Amino acid sequence: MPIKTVKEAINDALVQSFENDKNVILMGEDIAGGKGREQYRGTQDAWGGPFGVTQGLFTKFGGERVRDTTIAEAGFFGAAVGAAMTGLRPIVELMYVDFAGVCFDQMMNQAAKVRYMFGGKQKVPMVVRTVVGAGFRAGSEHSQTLYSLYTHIPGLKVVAPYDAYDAKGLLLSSIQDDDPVIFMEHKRLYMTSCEVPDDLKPIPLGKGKIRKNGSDVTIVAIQRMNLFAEEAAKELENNNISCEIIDPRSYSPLDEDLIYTSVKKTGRVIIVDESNPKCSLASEISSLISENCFSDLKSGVIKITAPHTPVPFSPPMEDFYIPSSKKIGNAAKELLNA
Amino acid sequence: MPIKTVKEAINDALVQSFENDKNVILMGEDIAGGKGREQYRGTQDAWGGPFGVTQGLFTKFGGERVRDTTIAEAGFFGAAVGAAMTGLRPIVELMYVDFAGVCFDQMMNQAAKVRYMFGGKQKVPMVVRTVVGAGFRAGSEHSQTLYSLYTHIPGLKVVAPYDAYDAKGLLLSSIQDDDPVIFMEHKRLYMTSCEVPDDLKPIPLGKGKIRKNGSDVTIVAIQRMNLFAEEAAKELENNNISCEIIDPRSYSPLDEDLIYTSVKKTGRVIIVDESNPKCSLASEISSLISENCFSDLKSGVIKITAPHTPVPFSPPMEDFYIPSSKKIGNAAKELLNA
Amino acid sequence: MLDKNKLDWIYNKLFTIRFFEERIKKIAKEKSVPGYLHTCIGSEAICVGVMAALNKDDWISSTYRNHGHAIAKDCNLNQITSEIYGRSTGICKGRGGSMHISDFDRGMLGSFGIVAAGPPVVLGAALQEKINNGSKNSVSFFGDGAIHNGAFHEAAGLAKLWNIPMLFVCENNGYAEATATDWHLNTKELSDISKAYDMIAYSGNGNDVFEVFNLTNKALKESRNKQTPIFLEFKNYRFSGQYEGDTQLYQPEEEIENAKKNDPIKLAIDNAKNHNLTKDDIEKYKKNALDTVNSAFDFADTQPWPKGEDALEEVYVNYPREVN
Amino acid sequence: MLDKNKLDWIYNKLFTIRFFEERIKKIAKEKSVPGYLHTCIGSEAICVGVMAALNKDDWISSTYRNHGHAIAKDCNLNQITSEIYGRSTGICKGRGGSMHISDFDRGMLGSFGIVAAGPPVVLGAALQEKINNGSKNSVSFFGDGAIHNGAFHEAAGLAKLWNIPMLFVCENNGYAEATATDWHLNTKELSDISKAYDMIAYSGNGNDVFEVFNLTNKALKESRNKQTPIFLEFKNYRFSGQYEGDTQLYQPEEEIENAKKNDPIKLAIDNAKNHNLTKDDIEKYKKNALDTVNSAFDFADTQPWPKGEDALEEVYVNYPREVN
Ligand SMILES: Cc1ncc(C[n+]2csc(CCOP(=O)(O)OP(=O)(O)O)c2C)c(N)n1
Ligand SMILES: Cc1ncc(C[n+]2csc(CCOP(=O)(O)OP(=O)(O)O)c2C)c(N)n1
Ligand SMILES: [Mg+2]
Ligand SMILES: [Mg+2]
Repeated sequence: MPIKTVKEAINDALVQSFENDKNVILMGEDIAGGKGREQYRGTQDAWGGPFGVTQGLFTKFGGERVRDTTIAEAGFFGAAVGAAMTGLRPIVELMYVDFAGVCFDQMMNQAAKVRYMFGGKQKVPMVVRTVVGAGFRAGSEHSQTLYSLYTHIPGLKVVAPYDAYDAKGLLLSSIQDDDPVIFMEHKRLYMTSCEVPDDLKPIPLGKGKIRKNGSDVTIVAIQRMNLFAEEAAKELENNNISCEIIDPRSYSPLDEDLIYTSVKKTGRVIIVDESNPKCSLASEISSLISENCFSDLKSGVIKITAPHTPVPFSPPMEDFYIPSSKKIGNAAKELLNA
Repeated sequence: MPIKTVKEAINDALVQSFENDKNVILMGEDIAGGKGREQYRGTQDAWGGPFGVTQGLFTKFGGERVRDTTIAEAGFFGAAVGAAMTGLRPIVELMYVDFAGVCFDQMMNQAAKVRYMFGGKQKVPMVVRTVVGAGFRAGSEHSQTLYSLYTHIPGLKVVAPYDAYDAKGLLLSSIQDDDPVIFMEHKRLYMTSCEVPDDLKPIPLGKGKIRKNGSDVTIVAIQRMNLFAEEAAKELENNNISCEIIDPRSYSPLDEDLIYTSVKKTGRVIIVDESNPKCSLASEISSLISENCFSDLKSGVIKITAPHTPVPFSPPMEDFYIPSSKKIGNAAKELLNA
Repeated sequence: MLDKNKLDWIYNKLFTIRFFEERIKKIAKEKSVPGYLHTCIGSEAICVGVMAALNKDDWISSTYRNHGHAIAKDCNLNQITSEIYGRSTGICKGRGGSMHISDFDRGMLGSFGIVAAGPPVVLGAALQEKINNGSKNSVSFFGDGAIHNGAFHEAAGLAKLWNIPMLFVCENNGYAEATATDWHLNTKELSDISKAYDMIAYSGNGNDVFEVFNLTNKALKESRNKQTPIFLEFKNYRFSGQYEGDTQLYQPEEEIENAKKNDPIKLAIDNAKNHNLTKDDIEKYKKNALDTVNSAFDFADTQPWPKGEDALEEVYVNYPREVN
Repeated sequence: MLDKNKLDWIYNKLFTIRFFEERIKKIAKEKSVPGYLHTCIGSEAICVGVMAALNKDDWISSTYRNHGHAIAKDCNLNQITSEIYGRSTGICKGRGGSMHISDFDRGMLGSFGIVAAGPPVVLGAALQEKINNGSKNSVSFFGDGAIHNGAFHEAAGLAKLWNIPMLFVCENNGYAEATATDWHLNTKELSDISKAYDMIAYSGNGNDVFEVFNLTNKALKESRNKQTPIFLEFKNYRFSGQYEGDTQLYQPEEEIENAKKNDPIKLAIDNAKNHNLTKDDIEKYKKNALDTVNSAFDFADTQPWPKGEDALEEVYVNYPREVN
């Protein structure tokens, strides 16, 4: 089976979606790149976004469907809402999720609400592809995750794949979905790879995945945190602690049953989220477990998150900011001594 | 002692702050009103915002300090950040918190982060006054609470008073505070009243309040939900259930100790939040209790929130949407039978 | 000369909107409907004139001040009224209310409560038409106050850059809430705002339904021929307050009196003879409109309330209900 | 004729910025610094020319492309370099990095990573000066790409409406990332954007430090006298890529070659004789600048890393640390 990076897997899913449905279009800043210099050899597809994820699409599908924009996110996010209502399946790229604030109204009040508040006649089949995450030494305004801002809003769906397999399968689904989906890609995962079948079927939104079976403690890991959860789990085997790792993959809707089943088994839970702690996904999942699995719990649900600070630039501080396998391991050990 | 409505108490706090500190200014849409028609008798202070809360300030303090704006929230919120850094104490009015999305970047990436990411030399002593809440038949785009959007962001403080006493005391503090504060006023509370001493001292941010002592169950109530908590508590007395009601008043920072002390005593918790459930304040507080008070808990922490839907317009649906004293009462009864 | 059907339609709509809003204002005073009401007395000619130039299935966006647009876009008046009353047979099933009256089946993309939320959405619809070689026109309605908002500017810039045929229709009614337009404008003419985008712009008398109609027609053709957006400003006067309950003290009496001379309904009646319409015709239109309005309110009055749990419907497409 | 001190300052700064950026580019190639780097080769004359017209404590905002602004605003070069290296003695204590180099004590309100975040913030500083009858000037730097963003428009509109003296300084360097300005502009001239606000606007050659200086001086005076904002466009060329690592394939070689003829450093050297500066003077400036740059990098190299927990400092004013 072919090995693909997350970046390639996403590009594949885009190409496949463009081929299967002529209503799929893509808008964003320099998602092609080289605009105004197309005449210059080889530059009509010069960028593919800052990470090159969309490279090649312009050449394959042309400028009607692969549209470079100006730095006007409120403009083209709103346009995606209107285009989606009237028949297209627009994908818009929010270059970094840190820019969410310049076009949050379009998602919160239009994309998410038009169907509901106008009586159910419209649908808004659009996807926001955006890049999240720390660990790139990109500073306070290019490193946030902000999962919970979107998850809080009814009418939006929120998806965040960990590996290339899920990235492709979930993106295919997101583009086919009839509701607005926020699809979050972690910049530190782009170059990670795994086997991805060419004929991979869309993976339904709202279904989590057990990444590792175990019996002593459930680790619910948000996106990149699966990496550290796996590291910790391996290490904890030496202590005879068996971890079950759950990757919810989608946060709205959330696969609550998968989590509850695991908690029933282990009675101990650690949730790992790279986000700031307050009102985070970690908070949300913890509160659900507390309300729905209390009698199964042997101890309180532990949240491991970033601190309540912006993302610092300097490597030692940023490394401190990001949850680590060590923190997970220590928490698990403490839970099992308790 | 004089009886004041929340609306009057806020106006008092504003007047007092304007008098005590000439650096305090106010910006917003029609916070004075009548601009361009000042020559017309009696209209120079025609509105005071849509709820009349700031009425009179323009007449008292003049147009340099009480500035009507255009519908350009990103513009004047950014201006507040710059004015705050350079010596003023601007208050900006976000007419309804539902408009948060058009100026979220200014709060999330500038107001909240400049101090941290530029090395700690700046401070941003600004206050955002905004109106939240359902129950006004104001529909999906004028009824949200959105507490958790701001609470999630490090660098911001979030305050939401319930009664007139707290409204005045907390607003005085917020204006004196050297950090950016989101001050949330509930539209359904404006006309409620209580005793407010004229010489009320600023109430420190981050200190919650026990609204009622009790021993069986702790109800943590967010802003207007204190009303329903009190109603439920009264009703529950008939069932010999004694409720302790805690109003955190400030959500960032949060008075965790006050909550934990109560949970230690009662072992049972209901959190009532008018917001949508996912990644809400209710989730946050529940997760903190789970992590910090597990051994004190007799059952899982219950969240009573709005459903995961936009706010509907029609009275029966909106009433269904808003948590009720009945839901609180039922939950408490269930907890105590368990 | 306009054909008789068109004239009938135009006059019927003008009176229907005016009578509807007058009735709503009365009801608002009696406080017998829930929520906010933003009526549009003084805007009838803009609503009707623009819509007269559009096809039934063309795309528009409106705002919280949408009754006139919805009526002119041929939305069902019974359903509109039922919505304002919060009943389950409302045009948005009672979930929207007065601020969000909208019917997608009539080409209404939405009535947005957020100022300047509409222009980007209409840009998207127009983009879709362009990509699919569609034939529907796309028109965004917004107020004079909205031109200061970033979302308007971003939509205008992209529309020009992408050569998207669409109309930005600005209703300059003299006020944004309690703020007079002559105070909030930075330029001599409101339409100068379009110079930032080198966008074609026209201004017209928003009180004259025929001028509005002709200018819109012309702009639609030019926009399509040149594949470019066009900015239209229609000047009129907001006789209504910002919302029902607004004291309107800031609107000088002389100003209102002056504006009354150009009341769009009055002008349309004055103009009737130019279109070979008699006094009788006008009386017929009025009676017709009043009947329609009356029966809409009678209808709404008898309609059932939604159930509380109906609030859970249609948040998403592919699962019917959110449980809580 | 400019006095010698000013001339010394201008030439020293020009060379310092150029040499600093060249050194950074080299280091970036060796991948020995963390994170993103946006260098400003080609912008030196704008940075230095504008700042030469400002007082030390005047307010400015910059962007992620801030090295030149920071150097010209007399920020400490050792601390700048240390920041880029992520060290604890950095100008932002290592918390900012290259994109956020900024020193409030030198009047830098901030280097913002969000396009067009700066103009509203500078508007606020200028408003404060106006309210307090202060004397500091307020200048916002941004790129050609930023003029499409709503935040710019909202700031421009409010500045005009409120009669706020400030400068909107747009560096038109031909590109917004990989997108050429001649593609993304809707108007013939970039400065036409200011027509939406009836704002005074001037364009100048951004490669000629003296033209930049004179135009800025003139604009500052006029802005203050008329109590109005002014839009300044300076045209130059972005020799650097969007960021270090950018292939720049979309920048045609002929275009780069052509632009080199107007390289701001070359132009400044050519102009030297008009200011009675000799070849020796130039060599002295160069040496001076190179020494300053070298010692800054030497300094940074030896600086201590912050501790991980230092990340917890200074989120808020009134409590020092957030616990987690
Ligand atoms: C982003 C945003 N800011 C503020 C408001 C509050 N608001 C509602 S209507 C209005 C005035 C709009 O004036 P105009 O655009 O002239 O439209 P008109 O009401 O005159 O039709 C304002 C400020 C809003 N709805 N959205
Ligand atoms: C709101 C926002 N959208 C997108 C970006 C990504 N971005 C960073 S720089 C840039 C181009 C800016 O071009 P220009 O304004 O011309 O400045 P220059 O880099 O040429 O100095 C873009 C799109 C951003 N930082 N902020
Ligand atoms: Mg208006
Ligand atoms: Mg540029």
